[in-house]
Amino acid sequence: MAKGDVARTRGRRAQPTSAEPEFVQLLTPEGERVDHPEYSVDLSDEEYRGLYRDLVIVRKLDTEATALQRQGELGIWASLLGQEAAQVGSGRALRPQDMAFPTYREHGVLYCRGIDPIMPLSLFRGVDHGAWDPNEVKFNMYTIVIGAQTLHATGYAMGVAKDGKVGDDDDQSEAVIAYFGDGASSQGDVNESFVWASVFHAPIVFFCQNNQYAISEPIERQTRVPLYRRAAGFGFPGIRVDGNDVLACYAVTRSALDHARHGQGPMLIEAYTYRMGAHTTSDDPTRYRIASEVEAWQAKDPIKRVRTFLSKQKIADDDFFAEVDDQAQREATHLRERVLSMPNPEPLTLFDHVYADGSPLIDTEREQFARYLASFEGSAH
Amino acid sequence: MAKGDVARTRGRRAQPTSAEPEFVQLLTPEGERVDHPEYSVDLSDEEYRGLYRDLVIVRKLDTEATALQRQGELGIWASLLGQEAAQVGSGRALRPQDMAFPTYREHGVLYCRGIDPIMPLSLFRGVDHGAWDPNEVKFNMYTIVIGAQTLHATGYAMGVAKDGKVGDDDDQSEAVIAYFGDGASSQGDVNESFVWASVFHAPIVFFCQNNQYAISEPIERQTRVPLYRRAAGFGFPGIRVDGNDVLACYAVTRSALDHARHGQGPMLIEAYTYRMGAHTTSDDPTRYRIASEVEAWQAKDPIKRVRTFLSKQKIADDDFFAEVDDQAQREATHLRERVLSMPNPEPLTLFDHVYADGSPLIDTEREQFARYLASFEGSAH
Amino acid sequence: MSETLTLGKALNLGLRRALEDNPKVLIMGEDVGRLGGVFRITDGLQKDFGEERVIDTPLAESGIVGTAIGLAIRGYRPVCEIQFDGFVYPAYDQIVSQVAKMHYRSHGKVKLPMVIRIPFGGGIGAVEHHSESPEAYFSHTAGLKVVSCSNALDAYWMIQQAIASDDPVIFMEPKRRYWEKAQVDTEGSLSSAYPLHASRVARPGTDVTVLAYGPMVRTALDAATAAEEDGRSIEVIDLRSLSPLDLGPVYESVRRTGRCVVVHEAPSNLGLGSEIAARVTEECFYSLEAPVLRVAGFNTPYPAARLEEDYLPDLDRVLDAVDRTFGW
Amino acid sequence: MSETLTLGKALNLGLRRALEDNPKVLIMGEDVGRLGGVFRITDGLQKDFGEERVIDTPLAESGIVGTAIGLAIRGYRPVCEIQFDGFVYPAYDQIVSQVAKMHYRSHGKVKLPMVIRIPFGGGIGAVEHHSESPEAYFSHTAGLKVVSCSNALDAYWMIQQAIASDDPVIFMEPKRRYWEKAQVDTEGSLSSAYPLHASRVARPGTDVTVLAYGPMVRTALDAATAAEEDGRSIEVIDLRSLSPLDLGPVYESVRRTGRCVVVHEAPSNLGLGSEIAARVTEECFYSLEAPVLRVAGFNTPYPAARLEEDYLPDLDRVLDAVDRTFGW
Ligand SMILES: Cc1ncc(C[n+]2csc(CCOP(=O)(O)OP(=O)(O)O)c2C)c(N)n1
Ligand SMILES: Cc1ncc(C[n+]2csc(CCOP(=O)(O)OP(=O)(O)O)c2C)c(N)n1
Ligand SMILES: [Mg+2]
Ligand SMILES: [Mg+2]
Repeated sequence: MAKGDVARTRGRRAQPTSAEPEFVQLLTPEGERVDHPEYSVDLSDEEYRGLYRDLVIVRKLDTEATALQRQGELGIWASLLGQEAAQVGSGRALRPQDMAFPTYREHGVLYCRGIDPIMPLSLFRGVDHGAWDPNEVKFNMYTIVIGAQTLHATGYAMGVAKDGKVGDDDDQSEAVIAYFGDGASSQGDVNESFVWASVFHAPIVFFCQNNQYAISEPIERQTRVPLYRRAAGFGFPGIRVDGNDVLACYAVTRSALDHARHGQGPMLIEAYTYRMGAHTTSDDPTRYRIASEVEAWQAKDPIKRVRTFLSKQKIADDDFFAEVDDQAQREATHLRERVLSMPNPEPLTLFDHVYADGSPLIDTEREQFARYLASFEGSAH
Repeated sequence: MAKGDVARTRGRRAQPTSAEPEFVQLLTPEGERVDHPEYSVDLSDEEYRGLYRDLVIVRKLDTEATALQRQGELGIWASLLGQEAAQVGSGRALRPQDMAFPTYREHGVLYCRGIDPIMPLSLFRGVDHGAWDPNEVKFNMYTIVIGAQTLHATGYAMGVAKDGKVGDDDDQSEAVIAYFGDGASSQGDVNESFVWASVFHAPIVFFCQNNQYAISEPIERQTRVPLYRRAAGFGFPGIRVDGNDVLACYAVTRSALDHARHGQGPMLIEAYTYRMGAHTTSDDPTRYRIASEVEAWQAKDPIKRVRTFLSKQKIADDDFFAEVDDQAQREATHLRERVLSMPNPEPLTLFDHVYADGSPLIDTEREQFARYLASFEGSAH
Repeated sequence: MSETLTLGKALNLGLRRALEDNPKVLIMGEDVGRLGGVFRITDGLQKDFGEERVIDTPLAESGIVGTAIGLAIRGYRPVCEIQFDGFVYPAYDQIVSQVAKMHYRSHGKVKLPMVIRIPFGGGIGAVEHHSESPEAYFSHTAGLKVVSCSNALDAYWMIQQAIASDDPVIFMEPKRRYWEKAQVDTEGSLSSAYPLHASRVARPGTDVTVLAYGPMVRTALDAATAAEEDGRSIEVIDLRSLSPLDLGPVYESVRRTGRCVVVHEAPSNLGLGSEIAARVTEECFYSLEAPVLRVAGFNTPYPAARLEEDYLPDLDRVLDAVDRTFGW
Repeated sequence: MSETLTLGKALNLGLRRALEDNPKVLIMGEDVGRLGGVFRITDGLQKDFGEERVIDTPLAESGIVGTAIGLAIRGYRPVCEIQFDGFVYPAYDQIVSQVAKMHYRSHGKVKLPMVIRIPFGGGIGAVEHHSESPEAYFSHTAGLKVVSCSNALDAYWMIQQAIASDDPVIFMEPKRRYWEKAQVDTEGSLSSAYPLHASRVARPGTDVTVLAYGPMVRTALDAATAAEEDGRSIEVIDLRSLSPLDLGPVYESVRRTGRCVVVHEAPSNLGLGSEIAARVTEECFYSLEAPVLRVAGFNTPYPAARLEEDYLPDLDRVLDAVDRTFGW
């Protein structure tokens, strides 16, 4: 009976999570380098160390932000804990000219773009809604409405093609990456973006971080089959990668981006990972998931495996690891200092930037409110 | 260059239409019965003749409606010309207890449900917006907003499962069929309905009539790959059927509906067909498609092949064909008479049925407007 | 019996009672099941009523409302939760073109007894899209009914009345008041409860009429208390029903006071205050000592959290408007 | 040079000129290319400007607007066509939460110079969803600008001004007036054209002020002509800009006439008439001889075609309201 079925689907994990998922992996949780028929990375020791440095720093900064929220310095924080490899791997795969469209959780990608990690914190502190220039930093503002950014990214990619910026020259031609989550895959907008990207052959990579949850809802509330398979039905390739393997995320994203920039159309990457922390600092995951599940994923930690690999391969020693930890600590402290010293916005600024060409209605309201505020000057208020 | 690509995709037909499409066919355009490994029909001569009768009558009624529009008796008409097999085949596959959610073009399905063909004509005449009871006739009102009904159908199917009406008893258990077009496949709602149907394992069949056009836009404006492949990425089977082959449409739909009613979940059927006429009577297809394309499809006419088959197999003779034509003519004439005698709605009825429990605002407006109209009584107005 | 409840808990109990009273009632939305909703309004309901009746849905609002329509056609009474005000827009097409029109389209043969719950309004220090006041979008839409509760007692009864209604109801919940407590008598029958679509005098007064709904009712009452100290008597009317509006008591009041101020968080431009001002002026033209004034959100997008105190109407802005009605 | 053009043809020429003047201008929508749009407003443009600039899109309005946003971020100036008013709702989320908020969210660092063209209103005998008047949904949304043209001359210039605007503009086209002709001087520069966001006295008068926009301007002018025969002088003001409203000329007029009637097809409840009534009353409180009256669509879903003549405001209903302002 379907009735039973519906109930059962809730208890049971969908195929991908029950069986060992089929995905691209280049570095095992135990830190072993493994080969893959299609994908490989050949990095210098320096580059390997660089990835480790990124992973450690983005986790440290994330932990600092969580602490800042606990201390009341941020209104809310969406932690990337557990998703460092997916973000650093894909973030480092981007070429300077590429454009990224994040959700609200891609702090690691942002860092790898060379952007000052302070940039998004004003949003989480409640000082503004983002207020940065996407074209200047090649990183769109965070988008909170689930899925909406995938259409923006697709349109932007159509523009890249119109500008003739798609072609063989890797330094000139551009690609676009759109981030979204497993939950977002159910939104109409995300599926429409697949239609557009395919029909217009847009130079875009859809990067889905399947962290197994949409707030409290496990992946089987969104799909019965692995998400990467969604792409084929829209006419472009989809692939699943070990989202906790920074090397695999780097290799697959790099190749998908080049595939796109060369004019071969869109690709979907499903980074199979896990949200180790709460959805946001407002969330209480103990209400909907069991500790053993979290522990199982702890064993697949994205940083531990790289450290093991670097040590085993003698690419890095304890001095290096200590130095990285120091740098992470310094950057975290610097971030904290700047958050604490962030000024509150002036009341009248709430009327700014509603329109590019202004509006008499806003002008009147600003003026009236200024007079209103002035009327309290000196008063107890 | 993608730029070129974008342009090229416009000129070139997508794979399915260029290559001979892979689909289920049981009756060739030449009227030959062919076998299919998975699907077969074993109909009595009476049933074969019945399908022919349906095909001829729904085409005749459709032609009559087009004529009525030309004569100003209908505001607009959406012709099913060319899609008779898809509609009769799927319509006859429904069991009495099944529920159908049409677009605005499923006049043939409606007829096969045993519903008086006059039912939707008040909508096209501008007398009402449908005004029938979906549950009474097991056929939802026409939905004009593209794709919206696929979610209604999915929710209804979830209700069927909740009611415990899914199971092995073919006479008791229920299935739902949702009709939509090739253009609708791009709408977020349609893709969301795939997500819901799959996740909740709903007893629903998605029946897409790919008539190659969304008004003026050819299928490659919606997809690069055959539409039936969309389903796999959502976790349920998809299949393409020769939409001009009434036997194949019947066989595949029948089996998909039973598959659903037995609790095996949703299926997508793409009926590969062609819109022989204009999108609606307001449309001028000569602006966007060439005569030779239409002629090529004429050769695949859904009725001609059945007639050839019936004659060859001696299942029907000329008397039968003549008798069917007479019946069609009688029903068309009867339909016309009833359209012409349809009364116009009374002005004050525009205030009826806004709410089930009424509203003082509407009551006041009705009353004021009644007084207003009365004030003209006797006057020239 | 009567107990002290928060507004959120009163909603939870009202939903529970609706689930108990009618097996056709369903609850569906994002995180409403195992988690009990991000505001815990559906806390414990899935545990007690099962996953067939309290449904964690995929993440898509159009899908939530669209499938709820189908369930309603099948004979169910779905209660959809939209997680936050700013996320109702993906469902806007289904709400405006289907939910609102189905009964009219079918000449009354299809009823859609569904409720769409929307925690709305600001004041909780949230990020963008979590503090919107979209009620005017729905009140302007013929075919929908729209209500908003301002206290725990109304919350408990109004949610049950909305579910019992054969019309689709947009149920606006003042999220920043979820934690405010009040005495709630949970005994008695729905039929004997105060009518769903009636406004109510929340505090009688003689000098000026202040209208509010949802989160602003508390603000208006606080203003009335403050005004009293200045010897000014404010009559506060809780509108409760935003579509249809019940303005009879308002006209009666304004004819007495000659002054009227409407308060809401939504931007003033085409907010409910504009419709109310237009109607009150039409009905009480010769009684008005001053034009109906509006205290509302500014006509900007909802600002960042650290600006919302300036953006939102508060006690002082209400009193300022009241003063202006006297200075006219 | 000056030519006689239908409103539809004037839009077509305006779009053509915009495409010529700025290579970043794009046109996108359903059937806008090969077919030239169901109303032929984009007729011939794809043929002359190519498929890279005049784009037949997949059938999904959220996709149209959402990808247009991305194109705008990339530096393009997309002009989206929504085929009919009733089909804009699937794009509502992208319009309200993204188009309207992006400039504010970015502190002005992202401009979205996009236009969303919507043929709106009734009177063409269409089926459901083809005769809606959704303008209030957009005018209530801070961050959007909304305009409506009422004649061919405005159509030609306003569409170009909307495209030239660095703010997103919802461009409401009075579909039933597409075929009405007027003299259009297509010479001259945009900068010298009448301002986009200014209302205009369409016909001077002394006894009563009648406000309208889009399709109802013609109705108001006809009413003025009829009233003249009864010796009553109606001043007709074409609002043109629905957000921001330009009410300066309205206040000036009402202070002279003391009487004001607003006309629109949209339902009266929370239609633009309510905001205008509220503001006019506030600004002209002591000049008004009667409350501002509204002649609008009824608060029902748009009815079947054979009832629309009764539903829609017409000359008689305008005159009836005008009479009532005198009888008050
Ligand atoms: C349209 C919309 N609906 C609901 C929400 C509330 N919400 C915020 S995050 C979230 C879950 C997102 O899950 P997923 O896409 O997997 O991304 P993740 O948070 O796991 O990275 C929800 C429901 C929203 N932001 N937007
Ligand atoms: C949401 C929405 N957008 C646009 C339209 C206008 N429209 C009516 S039919 C149609 C084309 C539909 O094509 P398809 O889905 O292939 O169905 P067909 O008409 O070919 O049977 C369009 C764009 C609509 N009705 N609804
Ligand atoms: Mg997730
Ligand atoms: Mg089609």
